[in-house]
Amino acid sequence: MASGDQPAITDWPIVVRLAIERRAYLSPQGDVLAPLPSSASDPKLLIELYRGMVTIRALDVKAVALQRTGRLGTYAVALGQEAVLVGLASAMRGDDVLFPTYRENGALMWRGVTPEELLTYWGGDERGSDFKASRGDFPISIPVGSHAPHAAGAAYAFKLRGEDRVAVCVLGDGAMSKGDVHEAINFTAIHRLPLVFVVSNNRWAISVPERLQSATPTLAQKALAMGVRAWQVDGNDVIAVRASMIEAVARARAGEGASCIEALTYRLGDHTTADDARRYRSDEEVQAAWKNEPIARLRRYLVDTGVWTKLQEEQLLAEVQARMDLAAEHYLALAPRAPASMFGHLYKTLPAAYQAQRRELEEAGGG
Amino acid sequence: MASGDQPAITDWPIVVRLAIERRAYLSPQGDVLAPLPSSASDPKLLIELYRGMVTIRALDVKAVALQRTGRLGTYAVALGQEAVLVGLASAMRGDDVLFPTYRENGALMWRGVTPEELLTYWGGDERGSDFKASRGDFPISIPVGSHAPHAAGAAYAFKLRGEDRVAVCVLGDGAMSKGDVHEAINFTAIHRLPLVFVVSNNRWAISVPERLQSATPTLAQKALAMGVRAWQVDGNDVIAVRASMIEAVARARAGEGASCIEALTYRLGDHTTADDARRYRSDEEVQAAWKNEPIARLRRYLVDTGVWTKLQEEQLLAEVQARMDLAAEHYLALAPRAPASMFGHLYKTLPAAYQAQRRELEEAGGG
Amino acid sequence: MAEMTMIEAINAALARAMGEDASVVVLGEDVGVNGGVFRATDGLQRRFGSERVIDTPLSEALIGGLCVGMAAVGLKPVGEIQFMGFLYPCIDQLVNHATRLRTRTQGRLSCPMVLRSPFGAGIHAPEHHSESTEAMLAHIPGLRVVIPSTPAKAYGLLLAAIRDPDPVVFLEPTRLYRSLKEDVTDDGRALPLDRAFVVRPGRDVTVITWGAMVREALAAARTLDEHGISVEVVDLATLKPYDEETILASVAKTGRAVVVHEAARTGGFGAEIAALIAEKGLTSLLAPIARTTGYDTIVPLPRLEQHYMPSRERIASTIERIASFS
Amino acid sequence: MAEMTMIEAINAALARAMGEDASVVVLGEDVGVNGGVFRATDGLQRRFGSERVIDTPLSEALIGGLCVGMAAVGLKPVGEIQFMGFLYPCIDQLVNHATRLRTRTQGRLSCPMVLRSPFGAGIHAPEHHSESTEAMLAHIPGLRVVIPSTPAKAYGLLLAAIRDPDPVVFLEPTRLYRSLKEDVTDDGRALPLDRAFVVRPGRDVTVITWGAMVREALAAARTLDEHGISVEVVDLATLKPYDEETILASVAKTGRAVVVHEAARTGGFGAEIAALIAEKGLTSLLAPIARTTGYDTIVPLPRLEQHYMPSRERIASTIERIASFS
Ligand SMILES: Cc1ncc(C[n+]2csc(CCOP(=O)(O)OP(=O)(O)O)c2C)c(N)n1
Ligand SMILES: Cc1ncc(C[n+]2csc(CCOP(=O)(O)OP(=O)(O)O)c2C)c(N)n1
Ligand SMILES: [Mg+2]
Ligand SMILES: [Mg+2]
Repeated sequence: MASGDQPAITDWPIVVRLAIERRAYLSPQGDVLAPLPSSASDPKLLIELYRGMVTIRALDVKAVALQRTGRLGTYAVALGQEAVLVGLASAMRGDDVLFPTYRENGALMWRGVTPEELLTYWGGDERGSDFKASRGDFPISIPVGSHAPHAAGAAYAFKLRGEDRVAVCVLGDGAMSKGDVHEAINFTAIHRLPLVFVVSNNRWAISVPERLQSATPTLAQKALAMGVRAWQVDGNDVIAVRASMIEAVARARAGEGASCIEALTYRLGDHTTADDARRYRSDEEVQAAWKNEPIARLRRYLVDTGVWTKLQEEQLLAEVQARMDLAAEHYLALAPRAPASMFGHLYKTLPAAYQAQRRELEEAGGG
Repeated sequence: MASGDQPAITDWPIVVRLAIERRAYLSPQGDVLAPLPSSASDPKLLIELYRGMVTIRALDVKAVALQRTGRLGTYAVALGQEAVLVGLASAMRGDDVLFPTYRENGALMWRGVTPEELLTYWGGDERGSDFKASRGDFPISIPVGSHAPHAAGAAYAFKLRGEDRVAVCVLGDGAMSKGDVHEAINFTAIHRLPLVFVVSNNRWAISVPERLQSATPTLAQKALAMGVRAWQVDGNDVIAVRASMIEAVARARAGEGASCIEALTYRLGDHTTADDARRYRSDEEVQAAWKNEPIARLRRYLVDTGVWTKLQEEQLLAEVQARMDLAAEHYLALAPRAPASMFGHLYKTLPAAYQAQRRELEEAGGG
Repeated sequence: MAEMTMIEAINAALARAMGEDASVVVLGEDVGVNGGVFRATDGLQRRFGSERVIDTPLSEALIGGLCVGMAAVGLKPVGEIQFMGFLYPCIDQLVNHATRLRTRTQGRLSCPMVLRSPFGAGIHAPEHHSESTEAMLAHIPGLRVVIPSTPAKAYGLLLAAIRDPDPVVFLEPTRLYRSLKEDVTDDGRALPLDRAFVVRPGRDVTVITWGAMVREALAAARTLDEHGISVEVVDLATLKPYDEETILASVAKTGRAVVVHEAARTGGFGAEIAALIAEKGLTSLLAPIARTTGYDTIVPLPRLEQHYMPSRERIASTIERIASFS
Repeated sequence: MAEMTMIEAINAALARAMGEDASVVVLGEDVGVNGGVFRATDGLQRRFGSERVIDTPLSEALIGGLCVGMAAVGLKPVGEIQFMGFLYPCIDQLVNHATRLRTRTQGRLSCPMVLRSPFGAGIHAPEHHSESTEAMLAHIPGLRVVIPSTPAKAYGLLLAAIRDPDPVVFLEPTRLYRSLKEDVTDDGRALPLDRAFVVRPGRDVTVITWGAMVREALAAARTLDEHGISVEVVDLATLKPYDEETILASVAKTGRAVVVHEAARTGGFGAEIAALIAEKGLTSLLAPIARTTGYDTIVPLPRLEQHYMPSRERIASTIERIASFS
């Protein structure tokens, strides 16, 4: 309904027209739908993207295994959404700043955050967010949407200081219902900030389906109506996501303002390890969505174009598996911290008022 | 800029198209631009609308006079926006519910709230919001935009209970930047609630001009993009506002969902009596806007069509002046309340914990 | 009568309230088919329909504001905020509208709403899922803030909250949801609001606490019994408005008071209780009023959260110190 | 040195901070051409440009969140919330991000931001323009909450707040903006944060207060002098983290304490001060700790607001009662 929900009378002058387009290059079967963009012409690069997606899936598998055996906290897999993560991260420059949610582990990993760090974070240890690489990236934001104003603030600073850096803010379909997100998009449009919003529309916000989240056929239109360039992209087509991101990032970097890319994808897994999606959605729906998933799609294309072999595939799987095994090993070997470390970064310098509390904690055996 | 800020490439399939139209019947000179709607065919009714607008202006004049002489608190005139108030209020049914801001005194007055009550409220006395008529209407909401979710909640209740009542929520151009407003519009769209949003776009939010409030050529498009029917109307043309409201209210009442009417108007006065608009906008701008103001416009039309005479005009002015003098007299004669009345409606029954505080206040001479 | 966990008791109270009053509606994120992330609303949508059990969009400010609008026109909304860490966008609605509508209109409109939220640490959850900022809410005039400590209290207090004619925030200690069972009679009988409960009588020291800390305080009291210290435990249950008399009567008897809460110390609600005693019960005091609380830090991620929350040992050692003060 | 009102002192501190550090930016509603509705930012946009003095859209949650993002990448944002009644949508950003960024990233990112807001009653303003809910903020771990009581304190404390490496909420008592003048030297010298000021020495009773109530307490103290009661007045100035020592030292001397604030009593920050004394200063106490505060009601509209705020008379009569307690 809704989007067509416009006045029937059309004799009145029209003062604004808006439209949302949808972009895609590869079909779910890996067939080429439109001439590939130049950013996808190098098979080596495509293999890198493929490797990135496979690595993310391996991280997720390892994390869930650890969680299921009581050695990791609640974890959110990105199963089915790997193309969004790799597509967006691969278009960013090192000194750009990513504003991730709990579902963007994979994007952080592409940017140099180690699986060890990610496991440490999800294992319930703040040290995991003290990224040793990509130190400017924001830590994972849990309160949905609340990081959108941060991205706007950072982008404002970049513009003010004449830096050609870009902020990239990832939002879920659920996040698009948050007021702070709208406030941030509006501000971004007013100041034409160097910012790219990526809406990773995986059709579900825990158990709430898109139709209860929004009355509209797209989410991109909400950003567009705020004055931000916006379009949809097949979020399971890494070539399409990356091409859109390259365009949006370039535009932002050139001072031409923000974009909002709605990447249509699907959450193939549970919301998190604490969720049981069978309570609220059908197996058929999930099975159907598996047909569109991004990794098989790119693999088909790579195999079809003769740049990827079964052997390479096996090697890659073994390699990422080994990497994740090692990460888990490192993670599990991490020495615990003193409880009093909870005071360590409360303020730059711990005020006198709280030094006594720290001592109290130390004395309570928390030294 | 912005709205045209769409991707240049147009080979991709378009999945949504949106458009905003603008409606108007009377030119600033009172000339007919389009065949008048049936809701404007009865001259008696047009005279009622005219009278309503003149009454609002008289209330404002009286209130400012009281404020300037230290007998009223801060007050917000609706100078120049009377057509929005009368247009929207005149299309509502008694048992519909209005959700007003500080600028909708005039709309409340049309619905039966007395000038005495309004002065009492602005005089700093809660009794002014205990409307004796239109008892279902919400009191004036000061925190900008925060009443939008209330309207959505009330409209939800009407729909749930199968009542054919309509909620009408008035918002400023500034309010359209608030996140809670967007959350409310989104919910309204999802549930197709019986609600009409009226955006009274007077081009300023205190000193902040529209261009710093939004990057877009219309505000209506933001509601439209959420899935709510939306259009612009000349907010200084009471016939147009009323016709749009009648359509929107009828639609809501028939279960066809919400609308958002952006009424283009101008705040001819200061933001409130505490403001000095000369600090931030030019005289020329204000003078130019005076040419579009709604009262002279309708008067010209009424005079041109021979249904309004100078004598009638003089009588009306004398009459509303007398009414406001009387209201001021009543207001100034209102007996003060006991300070302890501040505990009177804190809870339905004052908990034991606070009875002692009430006694304390009574003993402190606040009996 | 049936043995229930707290989450079952809450579910039973909600079902009871919806069954007996058609104006009761439940709204929040994932409260429908999913029955809430903790299952507090399990089965309600099936039984009462999706119009009365509403899956809202992901918009907390909206949830608060919808409740105000619904309540003002005659519904009795029970909103759910998925975790207390996501409740803050609602505070605007609580302070500026829910609690003021009656005063603002001099009784013409009112706001009989309940906002439920799980709160507190101890379930090894991610950041923001371990908040206990009840003191921020208990400062808001016109509000009621209620915190159950057992399944039966959850049942009776929630019913009372829903039937109350004014806005109530109902905070449910997450770590108690499934970790203790109790016989609960689903007979629609509410417990009184604004009343504290003496859950353990004692002679030497009064412990005032609420929520998940009641169990910890009781455990500490049992240990101290063996050391010859007799501890009275008061479950405050309703923080706003709170029951001064029960607290003062207990302290008048014991002469010693310890306040325990999980929230950060500075400006926590324990300060209010201590201030009450220091004002109205000072002359009966034989020892300083101690507070055993969470630290003034960010609640740590799960690895260290058990060091943040007051443990039975910390509580016991504070009680011992106060008991032996002379 | 020049005589300044508090609003002029704030303006001078902002100008000074912007002049000496190009990373300081000011943002909020109407802070630009209009210079803020109280003129705190008057002239700043003309002097420093509209890129550093930003008129934001009407979006308080955004203002809070923009500050976090700006601060994390190296700016020093000073956000203005037009009135404290409109600050609530920012609380989410304060609790969930501003105060946590340093801990969350173990010092990798930090959040040197200031959020200014006028607060308090007494200017006959409409509803929501008379809030004083500082206690809600002073409960938030990781935050600083600062409240000046005179023009010179406003100048020195605001400079300190802007230079502080962590988030600070700076609350300005609206009724003091223009109602008192003081010599202020615009020399860029900051006052210490985390410190209370003994603004009047005395022997018999300690009054701990802050903001607009400092002046009222001083007036009450002068009156009581004539009755032979010597009152020491402590201006808390920084509520979080607050200066325990100055309070305890004063109470150790006088043995009697009265806490005064304009905010509602229950859960007000006065409770924290009373709790501190009841815990760490109890043995020196000769009388109950009294609180003279606003009532636990909605702040009334202007007609009755003077009955809501603690008056000199109410303060004096409480002090008298405590002074004569035996
Ligand atoms: C403000 C807020 N409210 C509620 C939650 C609890 N919660 C966590 S994830 C989630 C759904 C988010 O959906 P979406 O934005 O679509 O992202 P997805 O999880 O699908 O990636 C909810 C409700 C939260 N983290 N933050
Ligand atoms: C949430 C909130 N923030 C700030 C204010 C202070 N304020 C009062 S009116 C106003 C401007 C409102 O502009 P608009 O929505 O366009 O309505 P108008 O006053 O023009 O009718 C502001 C900022 C407020 N009342 N509420
Ligand atoms: Mg989603
Ligand atoms: Mg306006």
